[in-house]
Amino acid sequence: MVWQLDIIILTLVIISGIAAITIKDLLGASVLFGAYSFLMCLLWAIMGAVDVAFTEASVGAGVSTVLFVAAVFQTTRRSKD
Amino acid sequence: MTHQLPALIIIVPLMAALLITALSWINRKWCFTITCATFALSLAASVGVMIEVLENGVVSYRLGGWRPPIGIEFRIDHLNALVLLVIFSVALLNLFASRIKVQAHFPNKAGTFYALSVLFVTGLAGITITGDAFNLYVLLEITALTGYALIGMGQEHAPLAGLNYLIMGTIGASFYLLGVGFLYMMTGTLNMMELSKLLPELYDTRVVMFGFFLCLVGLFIKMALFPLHSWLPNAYTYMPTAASGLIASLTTKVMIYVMIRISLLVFTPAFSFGNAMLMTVLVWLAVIAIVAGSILALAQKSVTRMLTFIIIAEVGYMVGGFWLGNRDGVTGSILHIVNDAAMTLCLFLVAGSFRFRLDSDRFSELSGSFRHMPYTMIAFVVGALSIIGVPPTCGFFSKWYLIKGGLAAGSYHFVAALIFSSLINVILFFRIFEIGFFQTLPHGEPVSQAIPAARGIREAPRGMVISSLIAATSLIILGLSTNILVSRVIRFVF
Amino acid sequence: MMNDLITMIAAKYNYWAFIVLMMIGLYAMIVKKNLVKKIIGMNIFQTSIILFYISVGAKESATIPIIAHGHQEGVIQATAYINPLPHVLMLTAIVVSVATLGVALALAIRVYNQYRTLEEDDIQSQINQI
Amino acid sequence: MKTVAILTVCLCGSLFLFCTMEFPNWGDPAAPASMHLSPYFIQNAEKDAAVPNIVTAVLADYRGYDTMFETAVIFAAGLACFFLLRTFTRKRRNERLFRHIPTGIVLNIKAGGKIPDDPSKFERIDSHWTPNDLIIKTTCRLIIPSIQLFALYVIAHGHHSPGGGFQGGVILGASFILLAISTDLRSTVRRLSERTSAIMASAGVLIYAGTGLLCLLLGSVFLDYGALAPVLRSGSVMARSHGILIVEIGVGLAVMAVMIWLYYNISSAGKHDEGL
Repeated sequence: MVWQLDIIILTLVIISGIAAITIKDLLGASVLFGAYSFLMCLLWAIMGAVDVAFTEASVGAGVSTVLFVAAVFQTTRRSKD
Repeated sequence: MTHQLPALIIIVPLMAALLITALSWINRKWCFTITCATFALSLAASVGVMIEVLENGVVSYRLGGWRPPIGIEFRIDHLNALVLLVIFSVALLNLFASRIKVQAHFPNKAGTFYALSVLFVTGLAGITITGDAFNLYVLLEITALTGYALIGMGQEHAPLAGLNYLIMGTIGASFYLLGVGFLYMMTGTLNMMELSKLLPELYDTRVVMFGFFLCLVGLFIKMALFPLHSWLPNAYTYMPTAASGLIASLTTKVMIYVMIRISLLVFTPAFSFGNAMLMTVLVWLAVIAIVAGSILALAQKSVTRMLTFIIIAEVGYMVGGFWLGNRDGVTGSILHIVNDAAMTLCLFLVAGSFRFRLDSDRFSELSGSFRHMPYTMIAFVVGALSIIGVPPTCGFFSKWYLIKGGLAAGSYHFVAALIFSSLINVILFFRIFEIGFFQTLPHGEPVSQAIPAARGIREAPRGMVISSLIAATSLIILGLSTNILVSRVIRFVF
Repeated sequence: MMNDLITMIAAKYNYWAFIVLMMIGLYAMIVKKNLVKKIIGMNIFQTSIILFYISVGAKESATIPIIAHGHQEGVIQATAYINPLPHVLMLTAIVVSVATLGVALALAIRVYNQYRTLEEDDIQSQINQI
Repeated sequence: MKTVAILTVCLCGSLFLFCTMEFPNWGDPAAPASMHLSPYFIQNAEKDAAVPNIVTAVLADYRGYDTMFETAVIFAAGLACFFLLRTFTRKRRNERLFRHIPTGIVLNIKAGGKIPDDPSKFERIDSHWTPNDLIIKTTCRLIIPSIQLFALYVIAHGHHSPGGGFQGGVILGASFILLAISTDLRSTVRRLSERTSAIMASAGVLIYAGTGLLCLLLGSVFLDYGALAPVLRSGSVMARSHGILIVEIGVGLAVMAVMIWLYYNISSAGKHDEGL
């Protein structure tokens, strides 16, 4: 386990998490959330939780993002905050 | 076969939920019958388990054949068996009352409704009997998810209320999960019995203390203790009447049961009741909950909404009674779980009948209801008397124990709050009685043309009336059998 | 002194990241008025808990919890493999979070169909107007 | 309000921070979590169930009851979405859109107009802009079968490598979602109807719970796959291994069906028309 890599990914995770909740466009927020999930999945792969990483890659970065995008298409992209 | 009973309690409803879903796409007729049979079977199984527990003490069932800390076990003691009985009886009664309402409100989705409510009950029963802290979380989420769906299909602002409940509920469940994680980190096990053996050495560490605290906060959110109650009134007001008896009377009670179980079984009473400051704070919180719930109930203008605030006050009763930390308080609290489930069921069934016949349950609409819906109103009166705490209804006896406990612990503020809320309840319900009994002549019209009759108000359908009357009778029976309950069952809890 | 600090940071930074993520999630759930933002916050909150559990299960100089082939004869050293239990628990937690997400989005779509907006304060003002 | 919320969040965070000081060190092999229960799993998973992937063994066998309810949770989510969103009443519109498949030209037929009578050349669509991109369609047509094959591999090979019923099921479901995105929802629903997916979802969980029940009926306790040995004609260890495979297939089926069901309902808000 390389701690430098770990810290870089942790920072990226936090940045994408903050970005996902601050961006005004909901479609962008969903996509950023997908990126967040994928970075999270990398983090777990680094920590040796391969099964969890696999699940997160397919569920968090895959299906969740699709569901988010689908819901945003059914509602609205605009957001005041 | 008797040793398989605990498993049957869970398997039967789970399989039934799946069957109902599949059948709702093939042949809808059977859904109701299967639901009925399921609840009856599970009720029978839980009666069997209760008898077993009364005879032989704690029943343990190893799932998958693994010994407890490795696998998951069911662990059923007196308290669990009691709560199980309550869950399935309430579910069965509510089912009879809800048949017509389901047909009226969800003509295309009746099967789905039954499947969701069976899953909801499965989750509650699973929470009750599991002996594994993490498994409890999974079942908590099953209950929660099906609950959100049932609430979200209600009228008016139900979707928004459901979404708010979902967000608050997820925070609560996640806090519980985090608390379990803290305990797991310090001990390495998830089994409740083993946790209670390993934890005493670690009681003075911050992490265990904080883990306990997190579990409690999570459960407080789920049970809507006063400052964290904001999701409850809207969710319970707008939810479909077909599900209200089930959700309103069971969710908060089972959460209080979980709190009792975590505090007494995972942690020892010596730890939970050893921290005087924690107990004082929690009793004060309960007092605030009782007072605030009662006062807010006064401000409401419809029966269901008033009942939701009464539920908040009742949660205060149970939490406060438990954290008094003496035998009478805990007994009163557990007795009140049973009694309050029955009372809430009775009153919500009646409110459901009002809404079914009058399309609304605002106080002003209820004028003349005693004349036109006599049997429903009998049930309503009995339920109201029980909430107020008039003997021989069961509400009196649990309040009696709570007050005795409060006096023994020297928590006079708690006793004062109990009496205050009883008085408020008198005002609340007699206001409705007055409207229902005397106001048959609005605007001075002759009796024959009084508004309710002109609107064609008549007694609610048979299923609803019978189940509310059974619920009302159970209040008196529970009251008269308090002694048996306390001496045969609750005595063993604490 | 300096060394102590570095070892402490090395031993705890994962837990700190978990706290930061949890705070982000909680903040989004409490403060944000947009319902989809709240749901995103809820998911971040849940993943932060998963991060916590996985960090609890981590073990230095150990490999992933799949028994290497050819290991069958010898004794399996528990220290050689990462603790699998938190992974199992978190698989369940991920499933629960996607299930919650589905229901939450369904409710959000219903809310939008009813009020034509996803902002909580706009909805509140609509409710108050009636 | 905002400041109060920020203060609460910060208070919560600092409480946690205060607690982390007493946490066992990260990655410490002697931490209680690694010392107490997990050595048993690591040392015995292969002996007990002949499954080298310890996570699979714990998931489907030692804590199989948890996983059964995990599948039930996902099933409940599908059911809940259907219950909340599905609308059966269609809005009557006085215009209908048909696309001429070979050319991609959209015909807008007003009320009373003649509907094109050759169904092989025309397809019904719901909005003027319904995606019909040849490149995307062809690519997805090529990719989807390989995705599905990979998903089946993931389900079947969960004993030896990361993966298992849940991951494989999600990937299978994702392949159908990809089909729905690349063409449109209507044609996907024609291939895999809602009824099929609902029945498949309950059948998946039923396989899991039914396996458990079978063990109970064969004289052991619920979910004790060892009891399946006489039925599967193998030793009790191999019976556990096969039992795990059976329940993983159930999980995969249920999860796939629910993912598709969720997507159908969310992407069309319960109307099941053109979708995304």
